[in-house]
Amino acid sequence: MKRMMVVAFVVTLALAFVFFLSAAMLELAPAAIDLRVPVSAHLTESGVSHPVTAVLLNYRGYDTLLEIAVLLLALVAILAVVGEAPVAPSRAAHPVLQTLGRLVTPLMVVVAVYLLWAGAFRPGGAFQAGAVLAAAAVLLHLVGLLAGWSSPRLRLRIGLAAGFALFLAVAAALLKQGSLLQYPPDAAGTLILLIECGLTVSLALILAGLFLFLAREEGA
Amino acid sequence: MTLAFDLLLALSLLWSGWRTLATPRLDRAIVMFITFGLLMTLAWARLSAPDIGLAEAAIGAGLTGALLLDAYGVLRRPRKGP
Amino acid sequence: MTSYELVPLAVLASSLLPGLIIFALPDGWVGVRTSLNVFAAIGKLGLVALLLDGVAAGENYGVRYAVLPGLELSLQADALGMLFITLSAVLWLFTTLYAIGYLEDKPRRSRFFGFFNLCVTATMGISMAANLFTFFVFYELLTLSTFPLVVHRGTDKAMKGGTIYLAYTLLGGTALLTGIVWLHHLLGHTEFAHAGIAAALGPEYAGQLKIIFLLLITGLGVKTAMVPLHGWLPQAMVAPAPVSALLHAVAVVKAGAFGIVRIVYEVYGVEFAQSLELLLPLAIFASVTIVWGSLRALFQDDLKKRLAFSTVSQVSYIVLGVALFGPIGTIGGLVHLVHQGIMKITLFFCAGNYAETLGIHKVSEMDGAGRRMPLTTLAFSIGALGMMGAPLTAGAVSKAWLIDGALAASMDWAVWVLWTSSLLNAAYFLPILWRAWFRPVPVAWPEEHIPRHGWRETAWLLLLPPLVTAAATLAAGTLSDSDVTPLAWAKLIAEREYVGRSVP
Amino acid sequence: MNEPLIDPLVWLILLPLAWATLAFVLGPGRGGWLAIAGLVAQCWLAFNLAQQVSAGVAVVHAVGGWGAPLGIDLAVDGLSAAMLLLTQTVALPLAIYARSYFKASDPAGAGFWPLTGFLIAGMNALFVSADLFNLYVTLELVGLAAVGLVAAGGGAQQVAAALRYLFATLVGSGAYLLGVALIYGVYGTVSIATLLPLVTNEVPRLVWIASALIVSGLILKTALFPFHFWLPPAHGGAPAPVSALLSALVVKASFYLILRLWLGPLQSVLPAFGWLLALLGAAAIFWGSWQAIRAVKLKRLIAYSTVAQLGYLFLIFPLLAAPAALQAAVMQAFAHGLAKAGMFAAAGVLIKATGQDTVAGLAGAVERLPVTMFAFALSGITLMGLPPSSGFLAKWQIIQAALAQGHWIIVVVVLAGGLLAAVYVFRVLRLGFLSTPENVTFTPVSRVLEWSAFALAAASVLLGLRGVELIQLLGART
Amino acid sequence: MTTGFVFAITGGALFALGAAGIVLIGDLMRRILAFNLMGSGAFLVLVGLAQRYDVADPVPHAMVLTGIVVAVAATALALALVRKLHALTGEIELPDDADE
Repeated sequence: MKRMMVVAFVVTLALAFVFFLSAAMLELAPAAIDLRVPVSAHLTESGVSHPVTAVLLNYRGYDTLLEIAVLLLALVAILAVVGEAPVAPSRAAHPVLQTLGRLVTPLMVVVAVYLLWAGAFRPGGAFQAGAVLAAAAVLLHLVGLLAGWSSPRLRLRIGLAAGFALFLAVAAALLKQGSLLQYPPDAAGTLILLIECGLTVSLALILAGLFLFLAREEGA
Repeated sequence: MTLAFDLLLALSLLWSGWRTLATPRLDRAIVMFITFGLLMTLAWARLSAPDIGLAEAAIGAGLTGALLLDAYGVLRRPRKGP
Repeated sequence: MTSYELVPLAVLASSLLPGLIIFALPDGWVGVRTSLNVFAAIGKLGLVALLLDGVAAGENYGVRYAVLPGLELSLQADALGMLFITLSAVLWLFTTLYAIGYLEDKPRRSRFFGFFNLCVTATMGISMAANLFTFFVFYELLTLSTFPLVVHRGTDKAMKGGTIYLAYTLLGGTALLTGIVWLHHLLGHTEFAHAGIAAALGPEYAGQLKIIFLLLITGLGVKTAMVPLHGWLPQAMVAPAPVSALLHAVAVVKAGAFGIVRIVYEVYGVEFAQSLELLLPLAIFASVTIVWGSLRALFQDDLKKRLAFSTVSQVSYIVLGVALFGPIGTIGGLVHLVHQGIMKITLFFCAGNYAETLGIHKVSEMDGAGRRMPLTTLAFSIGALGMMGAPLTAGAVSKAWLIDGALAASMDWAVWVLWTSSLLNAAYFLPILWRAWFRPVPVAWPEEHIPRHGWRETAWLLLLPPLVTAAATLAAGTLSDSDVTPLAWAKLIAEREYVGRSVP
Repeated sequence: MNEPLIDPLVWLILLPLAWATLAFVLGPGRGGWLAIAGLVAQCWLAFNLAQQVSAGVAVVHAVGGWGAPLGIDLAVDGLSAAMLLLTQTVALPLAIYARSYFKASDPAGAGFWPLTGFLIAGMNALFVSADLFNLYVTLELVGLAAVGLVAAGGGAQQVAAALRYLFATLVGSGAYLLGVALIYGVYGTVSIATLLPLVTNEVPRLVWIASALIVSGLILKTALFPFHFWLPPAHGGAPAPVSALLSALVVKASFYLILRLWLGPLQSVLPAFGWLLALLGAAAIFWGSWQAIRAVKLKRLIAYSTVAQLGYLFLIFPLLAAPAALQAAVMQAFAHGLAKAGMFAAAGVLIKATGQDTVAGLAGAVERLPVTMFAFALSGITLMGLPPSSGFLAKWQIIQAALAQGHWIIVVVVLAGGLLAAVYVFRVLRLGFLSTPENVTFTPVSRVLEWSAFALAAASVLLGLRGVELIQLLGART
Repeated sequence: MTTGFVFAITGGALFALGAAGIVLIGDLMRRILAFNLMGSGAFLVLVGLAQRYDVADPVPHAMVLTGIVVAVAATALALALVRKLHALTGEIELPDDADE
């Protein structure tokens, strides 16, 4: 009975919220500020021609820096939670699947590289590339070609942290330009590409890690 | 026309979201969630945000889905702890 | 920093620093701790003497420190403060000696003396506080640092006493704080000043001021142990004898009484308080306490409990004196602040001696104690007679002034209160003396800890302090007209408080 | 303006990120000294920054050199400088404490250093950020790091607590994010400085919804009654150094954000919620204290005391017209930060020594662990708000502000809260004073643990003598 | 009624749906799903409302990319915790927390 009351209450609340929210949205006037103007105005100095990438890694690069920190942090937290656990023997899947995996993986790597390179001037970039690579690793694990990871050894830890460390180092080094992450317009493109390469590797490792460090806990 | 498509997409988003929470079986729910992710990708495309679309497909639907399914695989077999 | 600022701080430091050091000392290091204690006490006495001299000469010792804009910790050595500070400093020396003897080879001595020193620091701060805020700071410090002493024995009984003590004092503290904050809000400051500061507010504030007065007096009345706020005092008697002696005969209860004096004279101003018709209720409040305390004392068999209720009654003499509008009553009250301290501490020392030497805790066990411990019993008798206000004792002096004050204020009923109390005092002290001196020695004492060595009926560190304070009781009674006595000083204060009124 | 390469504002964010990453690379349980060294530097930076601010130097840092609204601005005023100072000064002793608390190969300490690094970096970034979306990222950084710390190497109870905490903090930041999304929709910017002139007295209804979402998200993260359900298990269940960090600092971060928006861009909207928050604050004081008085476990007691103490922070919202109110809030944040860190640290020592986490198990503690119990008592004095502690100054300021505006009820709540605090503090102390029972044995504990707890507690009391500086810092116009 | 509005409103609804789910559902896996719905809702509002006149705005796009990564990080952590809890107790619901 009490349960029903609670449900009814929450649902009514939610519906009311949606109603008022929509009503308020529809009566909205145009925004006072339009950021598309400055975004495109400074695009040439930003070092990339794709506005989203420009925002992501230049105008609001600081957000991205902290975001990578969040990702790395999540991985650290997960490792701290699951603790030491034996690596799960990966279940060998049907040979057909395995061959499929063997075929698809290189393809995905190529896609990733393309996405990374494309990011500078059209949709794509480090995140998508990293995600694709991670997906490849996950796939390999699922078809039984890649074992779950045990708690990471030094080399893996370096790999996981490298992208973020690189990003951080560049950000700090750019302080001498006057402020954090202030790319000199001429070198901006190169630096951003450098950062993106680093990020792609680490993002791939971290995202794969989110999966593979948990996977190992299976059967433990 | 486009509006009609948008509305349809919106409704299917809501429906898949609702099913994700409401279907009794967890595995179905997770599949529903992955569907939801793919629909989101469409929505991003409609909002002319291909970057997000890519990310959603790869991370939102792909990786998260894989994580969920893997977890489901473990949780399915109830195990008493020490 | 000038010496005028340094000396008051030094007075605090002379017990604060030793206290903190002593906390760190292992229990075993008796020698270090003892010498530290004694030297600190003597040093403080020296500093106080310096201050006394200066203040008598009208010099201005004081220091201020702002903790918030408009909220200052402020110390100031004035005549009224010196009365209390001198009393505490002197009695502290003797109590320290007594405590050293009393606590020989008992556990947790470092902790005891550490908090003991903190208490004295708090007392010094209370007497030198130049505004209500500073007063409150040290008042709460006193509460906190006495708690560990009350529960020192670590028994469940001690715990109960300590908890009750806390409940009363913390509630009192809150009432006091409320009053102070309110007053600070109205006035923007709470500095003490002769003839008071509250009068500055217009008549439209009379109502608020009355409520504030009630809050302040309630807050202070707890430590003063005024009925009905006295419940903690008898319970707190579970503490070791030196604690009962210094803290519950002098420091704590006097802190309350002293605070009331400050409130009446230097916050409200006695004239203004009279015009608000606050003094009469206060006087009645005090009188009730006086009689009630004495009555309860009659029925206590536990010696320390009887003394405790006697304290309840006696401390309110001070309040009564303050509430009697007019300089004579004031002098009576102030002088009693000192005299009661000397006499009551004597009694507690003696009670402690009986307990330590012969294991006597009850009045009914006192038979023949006088034969076994003549010197202690002599001191006890002097103290007891003083309490009754017998001639030649300090008690006689203060009582005389109080009665004159009552008559001068044409409050004859107060005279009756005082006489009744005296009779009751006699009724609960004389039986003790009679038992001690004239009843035969029992076959065995409850439990005899300390054997007799020739004339030394007990450890000399236990014996010396009560004898000295007893002597002081007689001195204060006989030499009251000379100008080095508390009486002379009280007159000086009264002159300063009653600006432009003739003081006898 | 600072020589950019040594701009303290930036390094307060970069340093902890750097040592956190390094600690992770070094491996589980490693990096303690690294962290301590980093924190020493951060303390110096924070003091340096505070001096600049109170000297009236305007400290703004346009990341990427773009400047708002295109880029993200970092800005420091008296309020944020104070919070930075608090964070570094509390974190340093706790780091020293934690280094000897976690034995090598203690699973609970596995991720401690990197997580702590990210946590502190997140808070510093939050205190200086002037961009609503960037603030969302910092909130997530802080929240996830905190959850990780609670869960690390724990048993079922601890993991469950971490999950509760995780969902609370995720819903909180989710609500905040939606609010920010709406704000961006309405004004086209998330930069606080740019929003300031745009948010006028009559705003579209959407801004009201946004404000409501933001505030409710943040009070959920601050564990304001009745959203406190997640706090006692999380703070009570985590290892002592973690509990100390969370209770002392993390909850303050989201509170700071409410205050920041209240005084900043949403000042024309939020005051409408003033009395509601104060009401909840009062409820928190009574409910939290009551639960603390009834608690069986020592750390539960302390955690509930946090619920109560947070209540004071919210009493000030209807009073913000008077400057004393803001001063009271910051003073209370400092008082509770230092005192609660000290108290949890002390509790950690007691638990290590007695081998159990119950209030009843403390009999005789005063005799065996005098320093620790002294630390506990000093923290208690601050929590009770007895003079001359910083807690007293905080209460005094609240009361002054309340009286100045004639809100008697708040005065009553504050004073009553102090008494209730006395009940649960002395509930612990009086037990400590009992003589040790025969059957109880105390295992010896490292001096470092005892004294770092003591240092924090003592600081919370002594701060009461430095109130003037703090208020100058707050008053500094930049 | 532009595309932007449609998806902004859909986002609002999804947010409410997810929030209600987290509050009402005990099963931890479902809660994690609900949280993801909630997040996606917020993202849709962020982008949709910003381009309610159907002119793409890169700034919210970048923000959402950031948000998605944060969301997946949170989800992974949540899953790790749930799996740990399951490994320890065999439950996938929260035990009511007790102080004893």
